[in-house]
Amino acid sequence: MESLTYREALGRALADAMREDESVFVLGEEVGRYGGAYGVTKGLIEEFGPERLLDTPISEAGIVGAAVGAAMAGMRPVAELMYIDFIGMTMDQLGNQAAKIRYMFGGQIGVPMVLRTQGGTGRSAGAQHSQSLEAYVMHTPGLRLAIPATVADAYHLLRAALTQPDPVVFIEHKALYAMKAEVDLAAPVPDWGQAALRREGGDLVIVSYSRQVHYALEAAEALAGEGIEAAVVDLRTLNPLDFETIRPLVEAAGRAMVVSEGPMTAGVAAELAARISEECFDYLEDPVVRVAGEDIPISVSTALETASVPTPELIAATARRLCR
Amino acid sequence: MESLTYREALGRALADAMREDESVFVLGEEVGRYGGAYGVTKGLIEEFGPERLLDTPISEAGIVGAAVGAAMAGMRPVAELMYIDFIGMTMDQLGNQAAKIRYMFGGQIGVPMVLRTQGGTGRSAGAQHSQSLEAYVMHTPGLRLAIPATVADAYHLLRAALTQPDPVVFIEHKALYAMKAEVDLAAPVPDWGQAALRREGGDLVIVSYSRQVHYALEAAEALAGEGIEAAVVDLRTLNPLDFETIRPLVEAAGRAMVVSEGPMTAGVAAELAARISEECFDYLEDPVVRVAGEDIPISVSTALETASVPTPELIAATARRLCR
Amino acid sequence: MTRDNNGLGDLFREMLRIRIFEERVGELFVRGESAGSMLHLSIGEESAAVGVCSAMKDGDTFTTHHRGHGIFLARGANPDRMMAEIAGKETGYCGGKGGSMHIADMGLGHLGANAIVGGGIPAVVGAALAAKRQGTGAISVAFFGDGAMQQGILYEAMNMAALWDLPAVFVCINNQWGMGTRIDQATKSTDLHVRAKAFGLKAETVDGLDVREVQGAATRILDAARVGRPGFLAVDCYRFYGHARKDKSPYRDETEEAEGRKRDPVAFARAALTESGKAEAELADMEAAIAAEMDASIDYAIGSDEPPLEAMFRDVFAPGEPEPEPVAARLDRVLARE
Amino acid sequence: MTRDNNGLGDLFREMLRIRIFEERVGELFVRGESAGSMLHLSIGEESAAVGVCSAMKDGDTFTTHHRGHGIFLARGANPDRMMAEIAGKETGYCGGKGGSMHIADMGLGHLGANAIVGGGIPAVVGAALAAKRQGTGAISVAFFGDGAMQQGILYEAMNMAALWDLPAVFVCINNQWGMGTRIDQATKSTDLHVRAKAFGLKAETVDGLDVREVQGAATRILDAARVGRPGFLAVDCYRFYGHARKDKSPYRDETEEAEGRKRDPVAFARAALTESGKAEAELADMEAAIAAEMDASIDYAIGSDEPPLEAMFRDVFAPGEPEPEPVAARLDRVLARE
Ligand SMILES: Cc1ncc(C[n+]2csc(CCOP(=O)(O)OP(=O)(O)O)c2C)c(N)n1
Ligand SMILES: Cc1ncc(C[n+]2csc(CCOP(=O)(O)OP(=O)(O)O)c2C)c(N)n1
Ligand SMILES: [Mg+2]
Ligand SMILES: [Mg+2]
Repeated sequence: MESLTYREALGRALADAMREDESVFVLGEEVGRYGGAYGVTKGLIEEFGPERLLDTPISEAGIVGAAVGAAMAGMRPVAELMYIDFIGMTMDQLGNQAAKIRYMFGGQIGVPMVLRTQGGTGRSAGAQHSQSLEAYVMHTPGLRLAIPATVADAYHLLRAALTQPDPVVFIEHKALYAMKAEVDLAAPVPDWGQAALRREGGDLVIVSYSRQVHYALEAAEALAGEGIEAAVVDLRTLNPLDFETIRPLVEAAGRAMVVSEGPMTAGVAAELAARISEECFDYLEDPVVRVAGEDIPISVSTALETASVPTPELIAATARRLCR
Repeated sequence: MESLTYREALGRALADAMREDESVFVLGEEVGRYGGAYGVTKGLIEEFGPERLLDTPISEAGIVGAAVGAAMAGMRPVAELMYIDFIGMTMDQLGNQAAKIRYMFGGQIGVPMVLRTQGGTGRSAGAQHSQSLEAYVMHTPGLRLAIPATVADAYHLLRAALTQPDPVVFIEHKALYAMKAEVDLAAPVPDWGQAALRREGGDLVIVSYSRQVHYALEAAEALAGEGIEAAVVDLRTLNPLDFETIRPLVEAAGRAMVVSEGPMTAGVAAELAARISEECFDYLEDPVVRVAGEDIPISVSTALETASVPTPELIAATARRLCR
Repeated sequence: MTRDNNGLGDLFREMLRIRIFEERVGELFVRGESAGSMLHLSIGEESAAVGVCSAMKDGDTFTTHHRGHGIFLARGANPDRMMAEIAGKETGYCGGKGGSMHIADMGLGHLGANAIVGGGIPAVVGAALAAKRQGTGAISVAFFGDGAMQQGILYEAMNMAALWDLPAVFVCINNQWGMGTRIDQATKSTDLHVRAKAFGLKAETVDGLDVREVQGAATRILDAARVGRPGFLAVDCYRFYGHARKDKSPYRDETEEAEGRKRDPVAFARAALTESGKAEAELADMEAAIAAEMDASIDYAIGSDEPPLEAMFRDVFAPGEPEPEPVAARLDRVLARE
Repeated sequence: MTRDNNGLGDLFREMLRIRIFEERVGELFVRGESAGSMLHLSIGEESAAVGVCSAMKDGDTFTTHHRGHGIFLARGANPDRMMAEIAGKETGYCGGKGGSMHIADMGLGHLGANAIVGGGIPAVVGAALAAKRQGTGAISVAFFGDGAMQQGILYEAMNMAALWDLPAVFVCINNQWGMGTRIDQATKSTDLHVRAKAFGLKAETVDGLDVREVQGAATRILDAARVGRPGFLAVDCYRFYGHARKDKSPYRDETEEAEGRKRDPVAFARAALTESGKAEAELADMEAAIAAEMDASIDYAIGSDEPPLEAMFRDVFAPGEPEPEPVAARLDRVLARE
């Protein structure tokens, strides 16, 4: 067992992968000398040098495009997008190139790249540095999507992402970097594409991912004191989506809530709610409830920022009303 | 009554708006001398000149950014994105700038621009020229989204879009341009943000938009011959979303199907299905069914292209099984 | 504030206001009263802001980047409302929604600061197009850092400005660093104005040490833009402190930093004024007055309220338009079934 | 096909193959056998394809744009498999999924054509980076049109290539038009290589009339790239016909078009060969042989099958990986409830 932060676990995953596989390299803004805007790659340049921790100009589209080309030419690039909010500049390279190359070219070649980025609220960083844009990625055929909630997953999902034959968007949460946990990096982990049941409970199934898993667990603790037992599923990857873990739980409980920090409309919560509603229809006693981010930009004001996304209190209060 | 194509109705809307409002102008690739890649602006440059039909370089991000600035400075730009597939290059200007400016700046100013574009399959145009990406827009707070299915709406929705105080993405369907209809442009039209009930029917409610409305109507015709009466709702705008038209119909019928050409996962169909499932839960006899585009890129092969998105046959077959 | 910019005294006062304001922003952060820590101080870059803005006129519009406090002040911003915005307060320019990186004021032609490197650049193309069509005689100026020279959108915007002979100007404040990346680590072509020239713009690079030089170059470039010849100006200066408030620039060489800080446009102007006979007492008075003004802005910010929660759903769309439905309202309805 | 490119005869033969292939593509469309009408013929641009490709070596990689048939042929593509792909058939290079605008072949280093103007450009930065790291000695070449000179991504890519001394080359095939927009209607700076120079690349413009000139310039630029000095080459030529198969270029001046078509690199090379003593009969034989080869490619394409429907869900992800679930399968499950 080791005590690591989410940030450290990510850095360790990159280091271990680079040690094992010469073709792995990291590129992005401030990934080298600076050590990453959130410190994930701190210290790596000392061991791996500036070629494998490649500092780039501020050229997001170019960075992703370069990663695509490098991946096609036999490397395993890990491109870093400093904030997922900048994905708008890269969506052509990501959605029209990386995601479609294998298909358009009839399966001749894949694009085994990882795009590491981070999202979410929590730093009063304002409307262009606080978004949760995973739905854009989930909606794009051809992209895998991993989104770790725990320290162990920060490590294991990133290692797994680095073995995928297809492009993986890997979304960290800025509010989790300092989270610390005791982890056994050698312990068996769920397979890539398999959700983790973080808490059992027969009254309600809460399906979530990333930071909201912790909020859901916090809510579930509070609910347990009131006699409501909520299961909490951490999806870990949104593509592939592990519905087979969700199904039996919902069928048994008859109630489900999905929790996502991203804006509600046409987002990940919509997909999960639609999926559960259609697949578990005959077992549902109540509608599947969506607790998600508001359909508004995020304010820099801490008060408004906090109120713009789900909180443990909102999750618990909603669960109470649902299970009443 | 006049007989117009969808293409002509769009051009007419632009011309009428430009005649009435000096601040309206069109900018985009090939909108002037060429008359638009799909001919929508054909002939307009003769009346309005090259300043109001402004041909631009191939600079999608710059075009949208210029429209943002022009809108803030008191103009009403209609920017054209030749294919919605190119939205990936503009998502920063669209999603981080146009969509958020009013909010970030505390309501000081809006961005009254229209981004006209077109999407969808039907021309064997391949993976980067055939997409239905409306979900990206619908998921972005701050953007309005109009998506006309009929010739009359091609005119009226575009006119209405040009009076909105906020950015509107206006998505045409490439397979509808040649569609002709008798229209009375002066007849009363549903308000902006109001859906249209295109067909009544008590057994099933089909909720759709754009070209799929026609497919749904075609399916409904076939079903009627078999004793199944399906209502068909044309949403017209996805933001605002008119749920109040849908609700009573679904409550009465007890069954709903949503039909969208966009990829199923985390798309518009997911939002609609989730919404109906949660809001009409107690009235539903069957799960809300999603008939949507496959989660795959679109092939240039006509056979694969056609099979990648819903067809009238699939809609009808699904309805039959649902209502059996 | 008088907008008489002919004399160095005025230019100096403007620069000093920026310097002291930025110091107070740092203080706001230290006191835990700023909204977050993403505060980018423009200390060392005052001549760029003041020199260029002194060549601007009423009615001109502009966009800025994440390090734009100084530019906005030089265009006449009210420090109270700026500081309140930086604190995320209701009385700020944007009601506390925007913050340091999204300050704007339509009255002063400020079309907005931007947290996206390069994000605010193309808007000036549209604003200049509008000015040209409307015949207002105004120009539109985009301010950005050297880091944005590597963003493709800049070239799309410059190309359009040149193509359409727009009254647009692109001002690159080259403080030599973009976060931990020195300009020569971001590009081989550090002679920045050459790129703009290649796109057909009237382009210069000017040393930011002497604000009068900046004013001169800016006047040449902006005046040309006013008659339809778009321009580009790079102002060479140095980022005195860290990238954002928490950064201590460990990646920078100490001697380089020491040398860089010697290139202080405020100190240079002060020395020039003293040399030309300005009394020390007069300068000290000016400093004291500005310090008092800026201290007051901190008090104003701290004394102001957070925006009310009801403000949250406002301004997504225009007043009176259908608003996004709050999650709580949806939940109320969905959970209302018995 | 011999890859001996020293003599004009070989260069001519390559150009002629492109010319005749493109004519056959037009025929495929007219016969209603192409997949769609988005067919962009490179007639008039043969010297760019052949001249540059003759300076490339085995192992080099490249990306092309929507008008890339000629380039691919010049790099050794099989016309049968190309034509089949253009017809959307299973036997095509991409199994009928890609089509004219998305043809690729890893064996020949073709990292893909692109339907996004500028979309394929930055991939060569990555491919060149890989080649440099792997020490293969290969270069990577991006081919694109003059329209792409106005896409920001080009400048991001060129800047990175220069910064990292990559074996990358950017080739702009300047056929004077981007759809209905003449180059001077898209930019004020029509001297295209100047822009690349401003980013630190070795850059030239060459007239495409004489393929030997193109070959010479390409050799200079590509050889420099091979030793770490990235380059840019603009090849001036003329788009003989419409933008895509259906376009008749009504926006072009007839005299301009007539003049443009006089700048025919195939005719020019033919005349030069004749002048230097090549027998007419020999040339006619060559033409006949190529015509037969290209006719056969049409037959091959038409005789091939459409991809089977099962192919639809393949290749979204790698074989053996979890595939997207077909809508029909989902519906089957959801509707299976009794
Ligand atoms: C599109 C985008 N990429 C990256 C960032 C993160 N970032 C913020 S400021 C900055 C450095 C900018 O350098 P420069 O343009 O020189 O401005 P300076 O900070 O020196 O004023 C970076 C990388 C961002 N905000 N937006
Ligand atoms: C990003 C993008 N914008 C617009 C288009 C539509 N389009 C296809 S080709 C073309 C003109 C391209 O001109 P140029 O680059 O000169 O290439 P050419 O067609 O002359 O070979 C345009 C505008 C596109 N395919 N992709
Ligand atoms: Mg800088
Ligand atoms: Mg061209």
